[in-house]
Amino acid sequence: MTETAVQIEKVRGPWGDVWAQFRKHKGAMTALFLLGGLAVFCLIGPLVWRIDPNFIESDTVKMFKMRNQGPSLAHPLGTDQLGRDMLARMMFGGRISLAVGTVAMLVAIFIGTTVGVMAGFFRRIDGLLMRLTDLFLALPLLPLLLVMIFLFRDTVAGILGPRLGTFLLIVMAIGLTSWMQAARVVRGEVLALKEREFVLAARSIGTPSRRIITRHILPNVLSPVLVAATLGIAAAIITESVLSFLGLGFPPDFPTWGRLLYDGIAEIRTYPERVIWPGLAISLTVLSVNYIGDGLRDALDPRIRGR
Amino acid sequence: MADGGSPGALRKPLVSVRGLKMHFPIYAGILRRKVGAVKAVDGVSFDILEGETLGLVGESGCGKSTVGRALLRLYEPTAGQVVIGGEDIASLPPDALRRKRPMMQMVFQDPQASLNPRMTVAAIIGEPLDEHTDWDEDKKTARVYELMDQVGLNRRFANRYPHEFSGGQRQRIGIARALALNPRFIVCDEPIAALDVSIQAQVVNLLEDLQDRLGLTYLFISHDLSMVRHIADRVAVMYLGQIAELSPREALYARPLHPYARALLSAVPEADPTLEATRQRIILKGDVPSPANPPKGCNFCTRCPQVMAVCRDVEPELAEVEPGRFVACHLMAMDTAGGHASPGAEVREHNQQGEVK
Amino acid sequence: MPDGAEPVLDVRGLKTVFKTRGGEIHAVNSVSFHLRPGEMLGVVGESGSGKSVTMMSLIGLLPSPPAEVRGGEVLLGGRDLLKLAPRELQAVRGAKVGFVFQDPMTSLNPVFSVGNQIMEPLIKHMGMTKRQAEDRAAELLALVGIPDARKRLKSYPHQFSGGMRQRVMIAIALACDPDVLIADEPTTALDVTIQAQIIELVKELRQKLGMAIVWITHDLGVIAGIADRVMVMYGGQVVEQAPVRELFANPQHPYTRALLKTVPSLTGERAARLEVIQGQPPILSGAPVACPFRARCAHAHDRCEAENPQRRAIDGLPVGQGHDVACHWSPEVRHG
Amino acid sequence: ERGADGEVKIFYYQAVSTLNAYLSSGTKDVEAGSLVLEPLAGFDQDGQLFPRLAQDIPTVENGGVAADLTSITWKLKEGLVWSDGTPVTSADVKFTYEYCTAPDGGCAQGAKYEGIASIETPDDLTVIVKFEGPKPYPYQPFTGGTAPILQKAQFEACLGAAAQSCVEQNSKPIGTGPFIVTDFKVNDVVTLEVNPNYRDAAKPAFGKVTIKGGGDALAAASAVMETGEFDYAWNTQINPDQQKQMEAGGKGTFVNAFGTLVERIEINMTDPSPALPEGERSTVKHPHPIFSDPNVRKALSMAIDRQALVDIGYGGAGRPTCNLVPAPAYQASDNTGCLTQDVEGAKALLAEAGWTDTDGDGILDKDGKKFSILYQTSVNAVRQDFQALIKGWWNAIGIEVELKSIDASVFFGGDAASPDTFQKFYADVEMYANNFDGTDAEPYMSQYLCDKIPGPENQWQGENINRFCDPAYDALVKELSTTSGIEARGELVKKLNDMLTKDSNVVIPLVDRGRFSAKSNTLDGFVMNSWDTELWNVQDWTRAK
Amino acid sequence: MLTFTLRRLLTAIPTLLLISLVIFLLVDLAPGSPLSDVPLTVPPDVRQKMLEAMGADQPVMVRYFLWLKQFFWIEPLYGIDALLGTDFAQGAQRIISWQSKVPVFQIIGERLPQTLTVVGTAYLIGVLIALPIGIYSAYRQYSWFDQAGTFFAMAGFSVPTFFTGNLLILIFAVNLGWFPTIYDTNLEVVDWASFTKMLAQMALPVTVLALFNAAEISRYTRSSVLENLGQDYVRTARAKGMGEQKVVLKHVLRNSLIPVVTVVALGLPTVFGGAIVTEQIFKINGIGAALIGAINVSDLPTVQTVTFIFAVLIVMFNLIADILYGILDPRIRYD
Ligand SMILES: Nc1ncnc2c1ncn2[C@@H]1O[C@H](COP(=O)(O)OP(=O)(O)OP(=O)(O)O)[C@@H](O)[C@H]1O
Ligand SMILES: Nc1ncnc2c1ncn2[C@@H]1O[C@H](COP(=O)(O)OP(=O)(O)OP(=O)(O)O)[C@@H](O)[C@H]1O
Ligand SMILES: [Mg+2]
Ligand SMILES: [Mg+2]
Repeated sequence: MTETAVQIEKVRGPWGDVWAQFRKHKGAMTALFLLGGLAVFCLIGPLVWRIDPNFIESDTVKMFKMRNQGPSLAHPLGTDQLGRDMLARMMFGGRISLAVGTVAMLVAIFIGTTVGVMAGFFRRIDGLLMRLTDLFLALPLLPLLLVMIFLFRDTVAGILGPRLGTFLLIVMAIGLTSWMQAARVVRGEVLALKEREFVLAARSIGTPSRRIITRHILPNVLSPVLVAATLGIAAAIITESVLSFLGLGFPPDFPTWGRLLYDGIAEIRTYPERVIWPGLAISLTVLSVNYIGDGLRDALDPRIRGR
Repeated sequence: MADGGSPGALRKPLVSVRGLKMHFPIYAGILRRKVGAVKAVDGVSFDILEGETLGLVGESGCGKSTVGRALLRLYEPTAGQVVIGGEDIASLPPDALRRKRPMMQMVFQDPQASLNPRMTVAAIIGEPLDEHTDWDEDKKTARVYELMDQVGLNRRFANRYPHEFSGGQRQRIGIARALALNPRFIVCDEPIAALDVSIQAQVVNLLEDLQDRLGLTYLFISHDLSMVRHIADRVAVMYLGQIAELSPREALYARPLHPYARALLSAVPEADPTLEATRQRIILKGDVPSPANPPKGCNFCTRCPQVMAVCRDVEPELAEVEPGRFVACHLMAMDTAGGHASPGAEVREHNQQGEVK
Repeated sequence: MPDGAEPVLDVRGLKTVFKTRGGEIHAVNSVSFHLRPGEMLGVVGESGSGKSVTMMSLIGLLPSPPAEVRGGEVLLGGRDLLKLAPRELQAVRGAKVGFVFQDPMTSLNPVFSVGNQIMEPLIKHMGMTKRQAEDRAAELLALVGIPDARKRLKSYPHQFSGGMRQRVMIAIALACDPDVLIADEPTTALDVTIQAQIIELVKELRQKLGMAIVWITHDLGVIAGIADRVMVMYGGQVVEQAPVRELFANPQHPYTRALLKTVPSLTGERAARLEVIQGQPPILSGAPVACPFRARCAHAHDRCEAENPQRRAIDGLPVGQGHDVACHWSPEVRHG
Repeated sequence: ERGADGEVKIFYYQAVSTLNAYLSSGTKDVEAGSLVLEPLAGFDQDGQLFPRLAQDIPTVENGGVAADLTSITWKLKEGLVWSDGTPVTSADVKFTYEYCTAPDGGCAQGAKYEGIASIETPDDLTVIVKFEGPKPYPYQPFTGGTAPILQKAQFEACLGAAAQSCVEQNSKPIGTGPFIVTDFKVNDVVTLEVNPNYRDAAKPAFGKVTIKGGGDALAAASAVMETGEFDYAWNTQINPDQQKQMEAGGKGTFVNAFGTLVERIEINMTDPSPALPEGERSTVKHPHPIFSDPNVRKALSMAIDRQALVDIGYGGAGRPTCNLVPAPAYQASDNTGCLTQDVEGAKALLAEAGWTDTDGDGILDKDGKKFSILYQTSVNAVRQDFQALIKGWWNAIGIEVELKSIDASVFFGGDAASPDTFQKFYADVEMYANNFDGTDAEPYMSQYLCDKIPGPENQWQGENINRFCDPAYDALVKELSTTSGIEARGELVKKLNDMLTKDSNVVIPLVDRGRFSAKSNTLDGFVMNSWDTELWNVQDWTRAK
Repeated sequence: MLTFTLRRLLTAIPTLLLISLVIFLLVDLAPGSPLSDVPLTVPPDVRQKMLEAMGADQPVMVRYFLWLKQFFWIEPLYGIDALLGTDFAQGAQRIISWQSKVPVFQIIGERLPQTLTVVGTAYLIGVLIALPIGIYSAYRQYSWFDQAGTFFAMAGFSVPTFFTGNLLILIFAVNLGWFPTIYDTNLEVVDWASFTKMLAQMALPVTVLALFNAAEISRYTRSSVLENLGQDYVRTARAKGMGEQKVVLKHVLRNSLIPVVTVVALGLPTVFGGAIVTEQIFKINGIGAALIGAINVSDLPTVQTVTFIFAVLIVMFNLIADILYGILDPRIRYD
């Protein structure tokens, strides 16, 4: 063609609009910075603050001097009942909590979206999948988590090592028990989308179902999925802390915010700051993630964005 | 119905529909058993000649879109034949149907809704190419540009998203997509209904140009009777899932035969105060019956100003009452059979027609 | 329609802007018109030309923010509606001015019975008891031609067809015998046969009740059938205004002319090609300094770029009374 | 004066689920039940038997125990009546034996009635227990809070399989104790009031008892020590810092008494390696590759600072110990060698044993094998702290330690299908606490016999957890089973104890854990007892004036 | 509507049966043993006998079918007997807790009042504060009130209840001594004094739970009201001259409540289920505490029965939510 060289102008794309709208949401932006800060704190922090979070002075006399210290220059957040540095533990714990939140959310979103899309798109399996969703909704979470951890721990730990194994297991367990909400939302959305004319248009072109799903359905359920995702992160972080609260979480020498909080509650009378730090970290994370979700919801809704 | 193509005997029909029925089942009761059906289309037959535009008009909900969709087998028809280019679409296996798709395409009512908001214009127009050709990127891009030129879209817009366009432009994108695979037959399902008056004309002109250039055949669905008069060669008037009248354009607009067609035409306002001041409308009473539960006999008998006893009992056949004009009405049967219908009916008919003229 | 009678509604220089993040949108610019008792004013113009915003500004129905009425007067029976306190305005809405909206499907509250919704303004403005209001509501439903009215009071909107819902909307608007009825595209969403029913109904009611009506539409055909006078809007301004026959016979503004040509006729000569109005509708950001139609106008010249034309009478009558137009070009045609 | 002091409120954070000690041996249930049901004899705060329903304690000297040790004769007090007014007879005692030994009854105290040939009741007040062979310690049946006497009339219909569904009987047993049950909400709260037929007309001073359950040790301690909502809270095991803080409040005191409960590390003498086929892990087929050397085990013990453990984990509720049997005095060895930590000594021992750090990674190795071990225990805050501390000390002598904590219900559940039970011991070392019932250590010491090693052939049901097997030890246990006389038996127990701890270090005792409860300052007459139920003298409690 | 309900009930039966089987298998597969709290002093052979007496050594399916029969046949018979004084059950074996040897339904009966009063009150209060906050936030979108309400709701979500609960106990119960720390289940409200006592012991847990519930429901309310404020019929109501109060509190609210009511209905099973964590913290021996206690000691009959009842409640309230939707919204009539 003669004019193929026509310069194709770069457009902002829909993400540009989303970002522009998102930036206007003050709460969400603050939250984004906060979360970014927390992430930097956990990811980069340990490179700067090089104290082993599990280091215990083996000389007992020294160890006793180091126990239960308040904030000081050497230990800005103090030390715990075994003289371990709280700042290092907070950073290390944050890594795991954030990772658990993110990965568990991904698992939940993946399952939820798959089930939701399948149920919404294929009428024939809709009833079955929705009953499955009901089933999971009606199942008691705690025994389910227990069973999963029991059944698979050794196998997984055998393959991946105890830490990664536990991580994977917990993440899967949380993910597998929290996808139902996303599935319902996505299904509802897909049911509506399926009736939209552009899906009909694709069908009239002869696009097969699987490509209709990937090309037309999935990108359009993105916004509810993203919002579900942010809420999922928050929920997963809290679930992990509840698991720790019930003693089901990570190995005891493996600090996570949830576990630090749980351990701190036992000491709430004597050393309240032990509860405050992890409690604050969890709440701040969940709060910012929620706010970001709120901002995303607004930013992704074209009706709101248009205004 | 008899062979539908008498006026264009020279041209052979490209699309030939026989006894098309589209019933949507209704489930109810504790066991969700089928208790009935929405008879959205209930036995429709017509031909569309090569290069012709057939207009399809009627009230909202009378089954126009359903006909269009069943024609392209976007719905699985309950019964009937849809022969397009010599093959019965209604019974084609999926693979063959997919291969057949390039020759028949559709333009949709709502340009906003029929374009995926998350795809660029180039991707939307190129989608049929992705599905049906194994061309490389360059070739596809070239074709996309060619199509954009054809429908009068600036090539610069290739990377933009639908929401950045006006309604008319969006409809052009939809038309370009329909043209991508060089179809011979396009179903236009109310392509202008959602557009502003000043833009409607642009789109209609475009469609006409393309027809002239590419020899396309259209089924043009619309409830805008003036526009149909402008674009269609022949017009089918639908009422409650059935064709009431199918006539050449001029004949229909000059002298509608079916009472419903008459009422419909009389209801269209004309942009002329003098005419409007004197015109006598036939105001239909009552609402359209539910297609799930159509009346016995003639579908129109509940609202027909000239209803007779026989209408409530016997369903009229669509019959050729004048050369090229097909009407499904007992009044016509009387006209042709008995020479003259009952005087009362005849007189009234004349009165009203006289006033319309 | 008595020509010299005092207008019931007199709008002067109405200005409405929307404050958006992209800047201000001047949706209505110095719109003036008036309405005499029993008169029916048709308003046409393409989508986005400010027809709805104008009418909603009159009785403060626009959400604020983002809308803001910047200036002008809306005199109803001598009172300026723009200066009224919210409570006083509420007493005007529904009582003195009735409003019928475009979309009958969404304009009624789905969870209240139709009767309840008709009775509301009766109880509020007329101080009726429930019983009285119910009787009156049944009367109103019968008036707008819904059979078996008393029984249907208990029905919910979704149990009515589109045409019937629009009749209910009209009944609500008429409930308190308003002086002015504003109908904003009341038939656009309806079928031609139903549209015909509604138009007949409104004509009949006007005869019976004698209120003044503003009828907004895109459809020139509808205007031709029912209006006494027509106001053409474009880009937030009134570009032409004339008695209905005069307008169709002798359109002045290039936009009006183009508009009349785009519509194919049902009975007349079938044109080979439809006329089109090229170009895009104007973007209404910033106060207008030029003619809004200039970009699409075949007759545009330098002056159109420099100066926003004022409405001028072309038949000797004062502006607003007879035929007036806001265009720099039309007089030349006439005289040249 | 009976009932004059009003209500006493008791808190058992593990709530009471039944009052029939034979159906649940949970301490809380036994202790709550002891307010109503009584045995023939109980233990006082020194571990001495004293008569409750019996007139006195039968001995060989007073002829109550046959000279050949094959029978014991109990005499009931005269005029004893149940709370419903009917007399207590020897038939009730005999019935109790039948109740607990009936097939399908699921009696939790079955062990107490083992080895009984028959029970004879020559008259209403005399009970003769005949054993299958000589019993050097004939006081197991019918003594202590775990073996109370049931009323035949009430429980007759509850023999065998019916025992489980006798809801009314199990929750409102008729007894001889100072109180009777008026209301019982399962796992929640028990309300009791004075037994009008209690044998001492002046007692109890309290007219009403409420035993509330739910929550945790911290809440329990707080309810007595801080808010004063309760008079007494059982097992308020909280960390030392909080102990101090709460005591400073001045509302109550912590009371403790040491018994036989010892927190210890058990060393696996067999190989738990996951590389072994299932069914051979942790079985005697494969001796442990590292721990077969006694010096290595000793080094592990030497590296531990037991006082530090107590200071961090238990405070007043524990004391360091080197013994498996720390009490009563007559059978406790004077073994204190482990009490001082000796890190250097431990290092030297390991070096001697051939463990050196050849590759400089800080971890010892020998023959290319790293000194790396898995250390498991149940989920429990104190145990996790211990794990962390001990891991630190062991790291310091060059041992790599991996920690694992298992939910208590799994760890102690004994489910043969689970890999995580302490019996399966799929780890190199594990930590838990154990004790024995009453004062006699014989059954306890016989847990370490060769034939009690758990393994697949006995569904992992043995009690010899660390798979220790020494013929000399077995012989000594056999000797104990035929020796009578407190002193002589005590000496044998000490020897056995030393064989397991000091000599071979297969068991590394850490902390002697006492009973630790909280008592309000307004409660008088409370005497802590670690040998029987803590409520053993509730009839003597009074409100402080 | 009736056929819809019936049909849903019919489909619920196989679903529930499947759920019961899955729960049973899960609970059974779960690690742990009913003997874990039996002291180590009890020797293995005795333990084995205890297991046999409970019937815990039977194969899973045998136990499942026994449970099914007990749950669906025997327990209802006992229920009828208790009501009418008949004797249909004839002493058949009920579902008995392994831990306490008491019929599980008796335990549930004892626990329900606590759970209902505390969690139910909290839910009610939560809803009552959530509605006005949600409505006003939406009405004054982006005002400071809205921002504060949003923050409050977000914070309510974000702070785990075991954190706030413990903090409140420390401050108000331990340090200030205003409220008891242990919930007294024996307390009966008979006079003013016992009533204030009741209020005092309910204050903290109700606060924690109510805030949590209010956070969630106020968000739903807000978005629902926002959605409806933009609808055409609101404009119609204003055009009729209705006052703002009437517009919002009648027209908008009624529509907005439809989704909110269903959310509230769906949340109701938790009222019965109790808030496990909150009950733990405030030592309320309700159903939640019973469940967690039973899980801890692997008391299978209790866990199975209680969780299954939850499942039934969830399925039932799902149905109720749907029916409510139909009743509130005249447009939706199933059938
Ligand atoms: N998927 C479907 N399931 C059930 N009924 C349907 C379905 N699609 C259409 N109908 C019904 O079939 C009838 C005809 O619908 P159709 O959309 O063909 O009408 P139409 O003439 O195109 O109307 P409009 O002018 O409003 O587009 C209507 O009553 C409609 O409710
Ligand atoms: N809420 C709003 N925010 C910003 N701009 C608005 C808003 N509402 C209307 N406008 C602008 O005001 C102008 C006039 O709109 P209006 O609704 O009056 O047009 P109209 O003539 O009624 O069109 P239609 O025929 O489509 O109803 C348009 O340009 C529109 O973009
Ligand atoms: Mg259609
Ligand atoms: Mg408008």
